[in-house]
Amino acid sequence: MTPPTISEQLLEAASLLLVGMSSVFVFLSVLIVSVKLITKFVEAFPEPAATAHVTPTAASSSFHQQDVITAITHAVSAYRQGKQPPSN
Amino acid sequence: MTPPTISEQLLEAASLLLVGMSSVFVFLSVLIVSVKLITKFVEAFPEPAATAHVTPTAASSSFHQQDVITAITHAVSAYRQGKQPPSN
Amino acid sequence: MTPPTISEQLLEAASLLLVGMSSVFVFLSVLIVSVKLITKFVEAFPEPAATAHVTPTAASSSFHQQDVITAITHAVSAYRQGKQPPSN
Amino acid sequence: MEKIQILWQSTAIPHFEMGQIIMMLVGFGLLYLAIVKKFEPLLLLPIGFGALLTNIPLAGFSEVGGLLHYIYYIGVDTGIFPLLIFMGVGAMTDFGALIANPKTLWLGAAAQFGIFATLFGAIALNALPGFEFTLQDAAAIAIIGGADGPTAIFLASKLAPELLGAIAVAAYSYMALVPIIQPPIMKALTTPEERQIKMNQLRVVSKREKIIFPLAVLFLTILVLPSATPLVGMFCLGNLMKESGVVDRLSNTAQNELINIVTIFLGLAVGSKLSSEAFLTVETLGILGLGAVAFSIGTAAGVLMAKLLAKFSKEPINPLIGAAGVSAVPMAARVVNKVGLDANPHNFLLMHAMGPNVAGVLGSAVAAGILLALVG
Amino acid sequence: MEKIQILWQSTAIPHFEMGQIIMMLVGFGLLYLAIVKKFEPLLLLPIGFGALLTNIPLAGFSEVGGLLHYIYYIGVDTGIFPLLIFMGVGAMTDFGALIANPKTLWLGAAAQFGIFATLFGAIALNALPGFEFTLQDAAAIAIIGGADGPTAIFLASKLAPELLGAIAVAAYSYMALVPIIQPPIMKALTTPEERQIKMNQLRVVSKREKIIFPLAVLFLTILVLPSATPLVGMFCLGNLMKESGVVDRLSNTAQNELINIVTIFLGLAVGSKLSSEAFLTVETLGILGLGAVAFSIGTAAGVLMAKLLAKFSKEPINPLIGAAGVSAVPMAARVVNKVGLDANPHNFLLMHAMGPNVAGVLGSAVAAGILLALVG
Amino acid sequence: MEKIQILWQSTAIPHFEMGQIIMMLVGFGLLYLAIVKKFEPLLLLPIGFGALLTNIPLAGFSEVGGLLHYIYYIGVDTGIFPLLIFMGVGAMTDFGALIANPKTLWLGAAAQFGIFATLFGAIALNALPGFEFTLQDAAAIAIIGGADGPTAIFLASKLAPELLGAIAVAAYSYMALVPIIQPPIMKALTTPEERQIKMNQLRVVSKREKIIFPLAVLFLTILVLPSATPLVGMFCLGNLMKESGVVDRLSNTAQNELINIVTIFLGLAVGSKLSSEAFLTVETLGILGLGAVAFSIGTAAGVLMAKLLAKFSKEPINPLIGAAGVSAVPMAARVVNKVGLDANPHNFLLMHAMGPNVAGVLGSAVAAGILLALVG
Ligand code: NA
Ligand code: NA
Ligand code: NA
Repeated sequence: MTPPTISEQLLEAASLLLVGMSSVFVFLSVLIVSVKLITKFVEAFPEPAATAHVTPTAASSSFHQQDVITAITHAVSAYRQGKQPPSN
Repeated sequence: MTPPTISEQLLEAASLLLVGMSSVFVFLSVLIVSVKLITKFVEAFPEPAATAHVTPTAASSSFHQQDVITAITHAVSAYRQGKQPPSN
Repeated sequence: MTPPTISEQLLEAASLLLVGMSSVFVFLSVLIVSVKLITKFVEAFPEPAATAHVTPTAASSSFHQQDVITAITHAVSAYRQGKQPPSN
Repeated sequence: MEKIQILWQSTAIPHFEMGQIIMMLVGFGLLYLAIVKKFEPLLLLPIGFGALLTNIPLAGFSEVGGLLHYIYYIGVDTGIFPLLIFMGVGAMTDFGALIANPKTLWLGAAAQFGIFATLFGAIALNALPGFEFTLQDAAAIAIIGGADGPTAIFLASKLAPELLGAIAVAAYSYMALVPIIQPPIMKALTTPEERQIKMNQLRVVSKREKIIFPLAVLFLTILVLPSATPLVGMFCLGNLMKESGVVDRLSNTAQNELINIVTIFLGLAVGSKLSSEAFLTVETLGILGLGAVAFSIGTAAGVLMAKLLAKFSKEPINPLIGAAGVSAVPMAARVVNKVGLDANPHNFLLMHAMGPNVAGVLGSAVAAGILLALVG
Repeated sequence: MEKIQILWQSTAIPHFEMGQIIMMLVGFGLLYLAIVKKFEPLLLLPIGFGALLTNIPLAGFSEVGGLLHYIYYIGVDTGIFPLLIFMGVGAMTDFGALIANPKTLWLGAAAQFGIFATLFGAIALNALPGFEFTLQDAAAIAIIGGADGPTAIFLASKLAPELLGAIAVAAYSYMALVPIIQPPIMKALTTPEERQIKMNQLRVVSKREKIIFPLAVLFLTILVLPSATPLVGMFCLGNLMKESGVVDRLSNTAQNELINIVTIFLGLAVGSKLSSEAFLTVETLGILGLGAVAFSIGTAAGVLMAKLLAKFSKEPINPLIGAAGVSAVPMAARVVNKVGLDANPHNFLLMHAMGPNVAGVLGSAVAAGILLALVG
Repeated sequence: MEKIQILWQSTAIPHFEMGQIIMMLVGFGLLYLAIVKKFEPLLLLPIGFGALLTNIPLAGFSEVGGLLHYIYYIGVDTGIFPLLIFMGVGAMTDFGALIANPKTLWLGAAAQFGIFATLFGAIALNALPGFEFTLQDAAAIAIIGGADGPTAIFLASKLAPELLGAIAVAAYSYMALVPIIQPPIMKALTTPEERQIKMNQLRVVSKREKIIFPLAVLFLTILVLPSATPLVGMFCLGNLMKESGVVDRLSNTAQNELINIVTIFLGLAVGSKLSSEAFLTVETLGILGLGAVAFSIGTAAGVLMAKLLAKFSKEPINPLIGAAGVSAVPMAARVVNKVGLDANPHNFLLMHAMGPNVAGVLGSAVAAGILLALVG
């Protein structure tokens, strides 16, 4: 296989220039359309304001255990309540 | 070697169930006893309240050099004291 | 090859002791001279007080984008200014 | 023209296979669960993303030289990532509630019945056409009942790597579903009176007890169950770093930056096993079904054991806390707390449930060691 | 005496080659640029240091068993390090400005003309004696015009590893020189009136749009450009972790500790490719020259595209923001802001320039994918 | 019955060898020193834990496929971990006191006599039966006298990997014992009057001096001691990152998360070399004895050198500061301060001791380079 001549190479580079820039423009143009569709979609289906807050504490259960602190607070208050005459 | 029949496999699984659960219980039961022994041991030999505080600064000698700050403070005060007439 | 006798080894160790300590001293002595030269050099060419502050924001361009916040501040103020009658 | 042909052939469109499309939908589904439903997002988000990446035609993420290939072989095939996560989890775990009330270890033991019963169930499934689980497969599936992600991934990577993706997905999904799976079982097995039982305040546990505890666990594991020492050992190392108080900078790094870095990689690596050949099989359905069964049986066993314990105990025991024995730390304990509050709005069970909860972690690591020793 | 002879032979002095000395000066030069001139110090400081280390006679940093050898083969040869950096950059990137004004994607597209024109220029250089760039080499050099460090390193490691050092140095140097290279071009192509154009306030973008955006980018890339999915995929993973809001601890680690660790290693590894054989060639001069050309053409193309867009747009567009399309985030956007302020001290363009700026990152990742697909 | 037999055989009990039990006791001993006595806990805790893990029968932590095996071969065999730690230590080190008083470099030089004298002593031990130290072994043992952990581990991994465990344990143990070993020697070699000498306030060192200093050290090392450049180079990289002030995020990561992660792994890897075959030998006794000797000789040489310097110096020099030349940063400097305060409660020597202290780090890195060049 003989190495490509310089003019063959330049032709190749020119075609890469053409095809490459076209592809970039096509890709990002499609992305523009997509972004507009996303915006419309998001406006069409507004977020049900409540649901997002239902299970946030469920997140990352195996990771943090800060409830222990909450629990201690509760436990202490429960303990104190236990000493008082039950009001219910 | 012929593959085990389904009933052979089930027998195997049943024996695993038996042996496995027994082992888990034995293991964690021994751990219960161990925890109780640890508690008794710790109560029997109460911590000598002082020792823990003797060498805390020795920790991690090759890691932090914040004493430099302490040292500067000391150095400055030493410098000032050096300018005053020695009182000792 | 016969293993070296203990006296050969000791001779070797002694020569290492001599050569090693000499090298350490030579090295660190040259470093002392270097430090003194650095100090003289730094004193001879005092830092042009201003230059250091010319391009600090150029640092690490591809990493943080906190300007966005600055930008929002500016944008908001620009927006407000745009609502006021232009004073210039 | 030829360039455009090459360009067309270099798009994914002419190369897509149906299986890859379905697996990408699975990946999107996991992302949905993670982001919208907040199901264990720390793992399910990278797993879902890894599932997307690994199924892209031509991209070769999971082939030799691909990013996910490297991550999987460096971190999961060697077992390093799940063990490092376990070290970090150890550094986050407080055994105080368990040391104060060591009997709760029995609850953590009972809940492992979910594992071994599921092993039996998986073998029983072989009677159906399409299922051919080996004993190794069955053990790897059964560990889903342990409700502990790193343990499941570690065991699956040793016993049944081809099932790893499905097992990990099932394990984390069901852990996220604990608030839905457990309460009906807990309520079915207890009376309203039992659920209202108030337990005594736990005593304060000394620092020295907390330091000796992980060493005692390790010592026992070394003696009788060396096959469990990778899991238990790294867990105890993390816990010892935390409790000893002398290496706080190491402990903090283990439970923050190190576990975060490893979590990203582990998630991606697990996701890379979600290929259509491995996942789109009837066996995956079996795994998903068995996982739900395992969680349910484990929960039931924990509650029943708690009722049994309550019979013989001088101190009051609320049987609900047995459900926390499946681990799924700390979600199962939270569920116990919630169901308890439903019965009596002044009865906070969270601290009492933390004992069986962390006992469940030890219990399933021990069970994993037993399975490794017997069928590994 | 013999010991002293050994000692003398074990100093570097009798072993120094001229090329090593020159490369050490290059290394010192990079350190000077990083520390005194504050040119992209996060990368140029470790790169410069790596250049010093790799050129030490007898020390063998980049030979089998040497530190830099390991770092290079683990992290750069595999592509892992640039991809992890890209993930971190994704976790730092806010696409709000781009989503609010999606037309700016065309500016990011136009600026990629710098890449493809430079590819042509590199091949044209072959007409000169001493230059023998293959198409792969030319593509790797051209990506400098993308003004994006990790993308350049990733593509160079795949297409022309022997040019990696020079390409990375050129890419980061010119990114630091953006405030010097761009303004004259921007001023030459615009009238003072154009530079004073005020743009409308950008609308607020919702959280859900920001979450869906990276998934849409990934989806599109998967469909039509799978060869770009390593770069785009990891970038979108980082961005999704940030915007989803459910894995903040992972997102924080990705954009802090993880990217920092990888940056140190990546810099050293790139520096280890600055050997005299690879760097002290006429080709390096070509690369440096082509890099400057690439930046200039990209800037000009961005500005011209902005002028064209302004013609057809109902809303006012300041053509300066087109210059930000080369990426070099966020420096190019800052330069736009500064040039805009010079024309009108009340015209803050930074937010408007962020749109084309982050579009440029996507644009050059897409361009890299196209080059990989066509010449890789 | 057969299952129980398998189960029994899968416990560690029937497989324990005496050597393993003893090494586990050694591991517990190290944990005790780390946790209760607070002896260098950052290293001795993971080392002790690694010693426990590696000696568990059947667990195979240090066999092919085991966790500690991977960690050792990735991080210690390659030298990567000690070098990364050294980079982090460099990023923590302030050379201000040394630059203000460069003569203290001679104190750091003198203290290295502990290293070379110990090398001689190790060879002399060969006269006793049971000792057969090669010159490589002797050099690796002698470096304990450098009182610098990463340097000792790096050199031992290159010259005598089979002694690595004992050498690292000795090095860190004696570093922790510095407050006990040094004071008697310091008092024996000085008069009360000498110990009361007050030294002049150190001048303020400029930022530029601190930036140029690590580069000068590196330059000198490159020229005359390339074999020391891995250690010195990474140290200087860390220090340059700190002092340059332009890469604070990298410097912070190097001295925090990165060094913490590597410390955990390095400790475990070192512990994995504490097997009974390698440790339970008469040679270990020799190493422990020689280590104590090395520290003592180094301390004495430092103090004597300081007395000599004081003779020729116009400014007053308190000979105690020579003891800090062994490094063991910053504990040795603290010990100097304490002994000085005992003599004169108004004499704070800490800042003055920091000069020889950090000089000792450079000195032992240089000594390590010399040993690598001459016997490596
Ligand atoms: Na469990
Ligand atoms: Na770009
Ligand atoms: Na030293």
